[in-house]
Amino acid sequence: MLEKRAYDLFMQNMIKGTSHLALGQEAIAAGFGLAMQTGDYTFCTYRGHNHTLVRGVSMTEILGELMGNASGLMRGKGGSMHLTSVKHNVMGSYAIIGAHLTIANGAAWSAQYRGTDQVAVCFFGDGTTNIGAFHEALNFAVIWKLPIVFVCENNLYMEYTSIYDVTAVEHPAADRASAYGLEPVLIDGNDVDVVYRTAMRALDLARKGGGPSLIEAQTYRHGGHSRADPGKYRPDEEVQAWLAKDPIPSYRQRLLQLGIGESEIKKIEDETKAQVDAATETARNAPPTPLELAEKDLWADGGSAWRN
Amino acid sequence: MLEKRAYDLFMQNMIKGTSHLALGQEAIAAGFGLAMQTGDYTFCTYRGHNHTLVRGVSMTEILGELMGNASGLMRGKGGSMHLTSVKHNVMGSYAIIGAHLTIANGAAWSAQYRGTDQVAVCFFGDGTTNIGAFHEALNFAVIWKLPIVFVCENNLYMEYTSIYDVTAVEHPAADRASAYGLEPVLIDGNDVDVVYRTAMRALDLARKGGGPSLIEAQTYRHGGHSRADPGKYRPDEEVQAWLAKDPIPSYRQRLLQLGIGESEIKKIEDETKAQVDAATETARNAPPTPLELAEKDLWADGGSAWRN
Amino acid sequence: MAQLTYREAVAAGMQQEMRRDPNVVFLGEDVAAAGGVFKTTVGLLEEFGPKRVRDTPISEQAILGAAMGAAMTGLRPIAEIMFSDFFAVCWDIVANEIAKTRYMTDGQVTLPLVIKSGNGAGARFGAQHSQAVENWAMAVPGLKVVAPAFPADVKGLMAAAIRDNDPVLFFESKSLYAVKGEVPEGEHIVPLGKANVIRQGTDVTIVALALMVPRALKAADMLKEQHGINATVIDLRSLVPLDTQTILTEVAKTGRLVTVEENPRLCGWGAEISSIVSEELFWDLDGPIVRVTTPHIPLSAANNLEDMQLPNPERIVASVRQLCD
Amino acid sequence: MAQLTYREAVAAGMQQEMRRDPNVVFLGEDVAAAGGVFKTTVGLLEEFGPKRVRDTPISEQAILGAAMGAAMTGLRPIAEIMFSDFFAVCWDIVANEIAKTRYMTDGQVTLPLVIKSGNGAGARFGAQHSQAVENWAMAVPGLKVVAPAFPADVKGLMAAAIRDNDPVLFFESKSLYAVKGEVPEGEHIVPLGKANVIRQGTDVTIVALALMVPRALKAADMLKEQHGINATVIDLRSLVPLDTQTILTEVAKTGRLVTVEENPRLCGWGAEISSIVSEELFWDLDGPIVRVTTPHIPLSAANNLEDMQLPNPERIVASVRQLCD
Ligand SMILES: Cc1ncc(C[n+]2csc(CCOP(=O)(O)OP(=O)(O)O)c2C)c(N)n1
Ligand SMILES: Cc1ncc(C[n+]2csc(CCOP(=O)(O)OP(=O)(O)O)c2C)c(N)n1
Ligand SMILES: [Mg+2]
Ligand SMILES: [Mg+2]
Repeated sequence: MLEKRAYDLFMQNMIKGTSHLALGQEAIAAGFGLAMQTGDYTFCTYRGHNHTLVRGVSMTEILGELMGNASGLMRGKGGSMHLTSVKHNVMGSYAIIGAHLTIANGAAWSAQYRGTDQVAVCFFGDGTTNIGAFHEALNFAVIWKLPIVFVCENNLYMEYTSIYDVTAVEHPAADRASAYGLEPVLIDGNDVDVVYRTAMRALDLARKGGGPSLIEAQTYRHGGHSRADPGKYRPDEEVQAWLAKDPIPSYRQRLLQLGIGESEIKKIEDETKAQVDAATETARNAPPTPLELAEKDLWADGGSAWRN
Repeated sequence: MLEKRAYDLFMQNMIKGTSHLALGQEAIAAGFGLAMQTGDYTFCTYRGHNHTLVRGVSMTEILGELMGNASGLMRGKGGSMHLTSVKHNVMGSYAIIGAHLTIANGAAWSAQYRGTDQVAVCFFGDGTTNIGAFHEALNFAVIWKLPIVFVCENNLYMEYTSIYDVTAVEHPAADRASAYGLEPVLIDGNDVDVVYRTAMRALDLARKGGGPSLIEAQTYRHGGHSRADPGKYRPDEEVQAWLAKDPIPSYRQRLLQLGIGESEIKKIEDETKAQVDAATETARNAPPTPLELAEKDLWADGGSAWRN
Repeated sequence: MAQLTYREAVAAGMQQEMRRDPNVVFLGEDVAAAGGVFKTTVGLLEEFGPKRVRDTPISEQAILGAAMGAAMTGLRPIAEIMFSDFFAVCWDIVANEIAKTRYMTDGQVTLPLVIKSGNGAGARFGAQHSQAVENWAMAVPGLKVVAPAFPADVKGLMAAAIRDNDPVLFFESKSLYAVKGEVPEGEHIVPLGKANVIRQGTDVTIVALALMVPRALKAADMLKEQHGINATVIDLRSLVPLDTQTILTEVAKTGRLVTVEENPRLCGWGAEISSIVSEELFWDLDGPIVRVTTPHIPLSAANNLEDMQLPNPERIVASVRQLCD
Repeated sequence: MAQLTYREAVAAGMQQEMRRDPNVVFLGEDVAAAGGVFKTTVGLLEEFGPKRVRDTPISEQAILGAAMGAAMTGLRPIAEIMFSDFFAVCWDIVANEIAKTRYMTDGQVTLPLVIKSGNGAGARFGAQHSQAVENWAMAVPGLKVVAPAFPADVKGLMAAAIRDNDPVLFFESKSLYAVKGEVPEGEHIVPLGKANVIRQGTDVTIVALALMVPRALKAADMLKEQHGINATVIDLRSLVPLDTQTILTEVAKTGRLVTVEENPRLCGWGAEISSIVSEELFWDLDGPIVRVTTPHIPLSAANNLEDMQLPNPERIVASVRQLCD
């Protein structure tokens, strides 16, 4: 199990090439990925590559989608911000701030209605706590007692603006829990073990009919907001301090302390690297998306006709 | 001053005829109306007849707008839900839940920017606390430290649904104040003196640069939500209990206790009734809105042309 | 056949499908205990219980988000947006999420859901509670758009919308709620995307939707009686899918087209149809295509102003006469 | 004249007006310290200070509400909605509040405000970050709508929009941000509502907007060189007010009209113009009016799909040739 966790972590570190990376935030995806059951639903954001990967989606499909070719999860029709794999219950990555919190409620409602023990887990950023949909979704989930876990990955910034400059409270999610009758949960999002234990508790509560949780996991993105952003607006000391808390080397350290041999870890790292290389190669060599796909699958009949 | 207050109260009780009445909620408008200064801005809802009246708008213009004729405040172009009188700083009555909280922020921002000591006061209902715009507006007001007072008139119901059934906390506004770093303020909205004192404090704070307040005033609407609604979904005992707390007779009682003579009160009542009768008569006999107005004043040039 | 009001037909269509499929659920503001502020869903809570018929807070984004997420995961939700003007507070969920998700996911996600809403003018509610916004929906790829004019179509199209595997926006004409009509009693389905030629003429084709249909019919009667002009009247019923075949066939016969829209002038569905016909039937037209619309201004609350703003039979007659002269 | 990029011209227009009028203020997400995610407002914070140029939370409704309230009470705010797709999360403030309030209040309220937004496709951002939504705005009475294609017009129309006493939605074409052009250096104003005939031809009139303008020009060159067809090209610049005079005058000369829209097909501005021309110039047309649009589907992220979906010079050429044959 520990190995699996480390494995997840490492894999995530390896996604390269584009868009909204979550380098530095891997522990949250890893901890939750491990805690979630197969039937649970993932809803995440454009910064959702990790969350998609930990549910079992192949690296090739993820990279293929980032590259926008036929090997992609959605064969390039969605793009990096919309990774979705229904067969893994990754019900989507959403690019308009806030919307997916309300949509995740719907999946949780459906699970509740159908009487399954599925839980919906919904990841979002600190900046998202200031948009209206956040508020509506939280209130709604609580009054319907939905099996859902809201996870705020507080990486201290919206795009280029510090969350402190635009938020009326210090902890954008935790300090608002009480507005929905929820307990505040504030955790170290860089400690995969802490994340895992917190996730287990919240999932368990939801599964047993205890309703929603709102978790604020403190973390940091090592890079800029997106490919276009060098992240220069952040003070150097801040960046350095957080780099020192990088979850991946820390967890490597912990594994060593726990007696997992250097060679074993090295082996996983090498295997992962090899997998990433292979996936990159496969995705890179995939054919372009067939042009006819542009007109396909707007409707459930497979087509896109708006007239007869 | 007391007389003026009583006067306001009575006047409000007299508006008859249509739409979203605030019978039972008069103390809030009266208390605030008295506490506000001439330059302060009022933003209210479709249930805003009282709030409009207390700022000095004439009864004829209000009734005329409800009737939709040339004597109306907006000569029938807006209707009962949109009473606006810029010259009284009644910056509008808004009919889409939540929007005006964000707009009121803008007026407060403008006052702050222009360096006046104006305050914006924004009235809304309990049901409004569950829509996204509420959340965005509160957070925004706090981080910009705007001179604004948000007043939630908690009358226990949205349209036909109890606020308790749809809200994650007991006090829909007060229990959420902390989510914006604000103090919870929960008051008896049927006691005009309490309202007045609370209003004075909040206005004063805002005027001095201390930023926003969020006040929850507990009250009840005696009738249904709108003309179409007999209000049958409410338990009889509840209605009776609140009728017993009607702010108007209670305040009459208090005035008597304070030594204001019955005859003096009676005089005000009679005068008010006479005024209402006169205004009703005037409004009723006003000519219809000229048809050419339909094509006027979409644009600042007075016209509505979209093409040359 | 039963005589039902338009509003009763809404409930009848929902009831028919809720009986048939336990995965059909319904949510909205004041829809359950109160039966809807327009009383279109009276009796559903009583029959189907509080698990399937649910009141919500005033949280339109949460309502439609819940409908979407439920539709993605096996349910067939119906959501109510009380007045269609309120689509503006949740347009993101409609236009960016519901409309695009199937396409963006390469068909992985199916969204069998219906959003019903009270639409349009005539009740003196003023500019924020009277809009006809079916053209907003038509402008967004990925939404089916329905707007019936008659109780029978209300029931049948509602049922078809619920059975459809795509998101359908179902616009109910507020001003027609009280209108009665014959409605088939047993299972009744009216397929989406079929326009209805409700009057066959020879001189001009009038295309109308929802509240404009009875007005177009009235105008056709007046044209016949007073001016000897024989009009075909098409009730579009669906904007997406759009039954261009029926439109093109009928216009080809009469050589003249007048569209009658309730929405404000610019970028209405009438413009779309005008452009289709002018592109595809150019050589068959005997005269310009004329659009009758609400002018491009918000709606007033005052009776006389609102009445003047909306297209009415007189204005339709005048437009047709000008065209046919 | 200076050589400026389209994005620099945005800042230049704002700067010109902010220097002139201290009541012009600016707010939006990441617009101040960062100079905007598209770098269209670099330098404004430095010049005008944090009281006039303000970063906001991710709260689009609060942003536009603040702009509206400020405009009602004496300021002239400019608000940024980062990607125009996000209008969907604040459409209520735009369509129900800003657009209607002057009218509903019988002219009591004046709303001199500008909402600027990055609009349109071509950057592989996918369906939720690539929409051209100027037709959404055009469909709502009470909004002026501007979408420039050239840096000089960006500066001049931005200035005019800020001086205008009505709400103006200012659509910036994301795919044009890097394009350079000559921009007048001193005070520069381009009036709203004036289309620009940027190429005069004899055979066909092509009407285009924003990103479609350079493509229409390219098509016109190809038509001339390869097929001897001489096209007039009109850059609309404003959708509201719409310069129908220029359109009608030019189409009357050529007898043929092709519109080129970036928005998805249904209910685009092209349909509106088609309907106007087919109604008012019916007897002058030598052939059907043809619309070139993005098909009525969401935009894909993959390069090859997105490129195919958007109208390009080749498709414009093909449409014109078919029409002129
Ligand atoms: C409604 C909306 N507004 C603005 C944006 C642009 N935007 C994309 S990501 C982002 C920052 C989000 O910050 P946060 O929620 O903290 O997530 P993070 O990117 O830090 O993971 C913004 C403003 C958007 N996508 N949607
Ligand atoms: C966005 C939106 N959703 C729904 C409505 C319909 N509506 C009008 S009033 C109302 C109830 C509002 O309740 P509350 O805020 O408590 O105010 P009250 O009417 O009790 O004064 C509702 C749901 C609306 N106007 N706007
Ligand atoms: Mg963040
Ligand atoms: Mg209430």
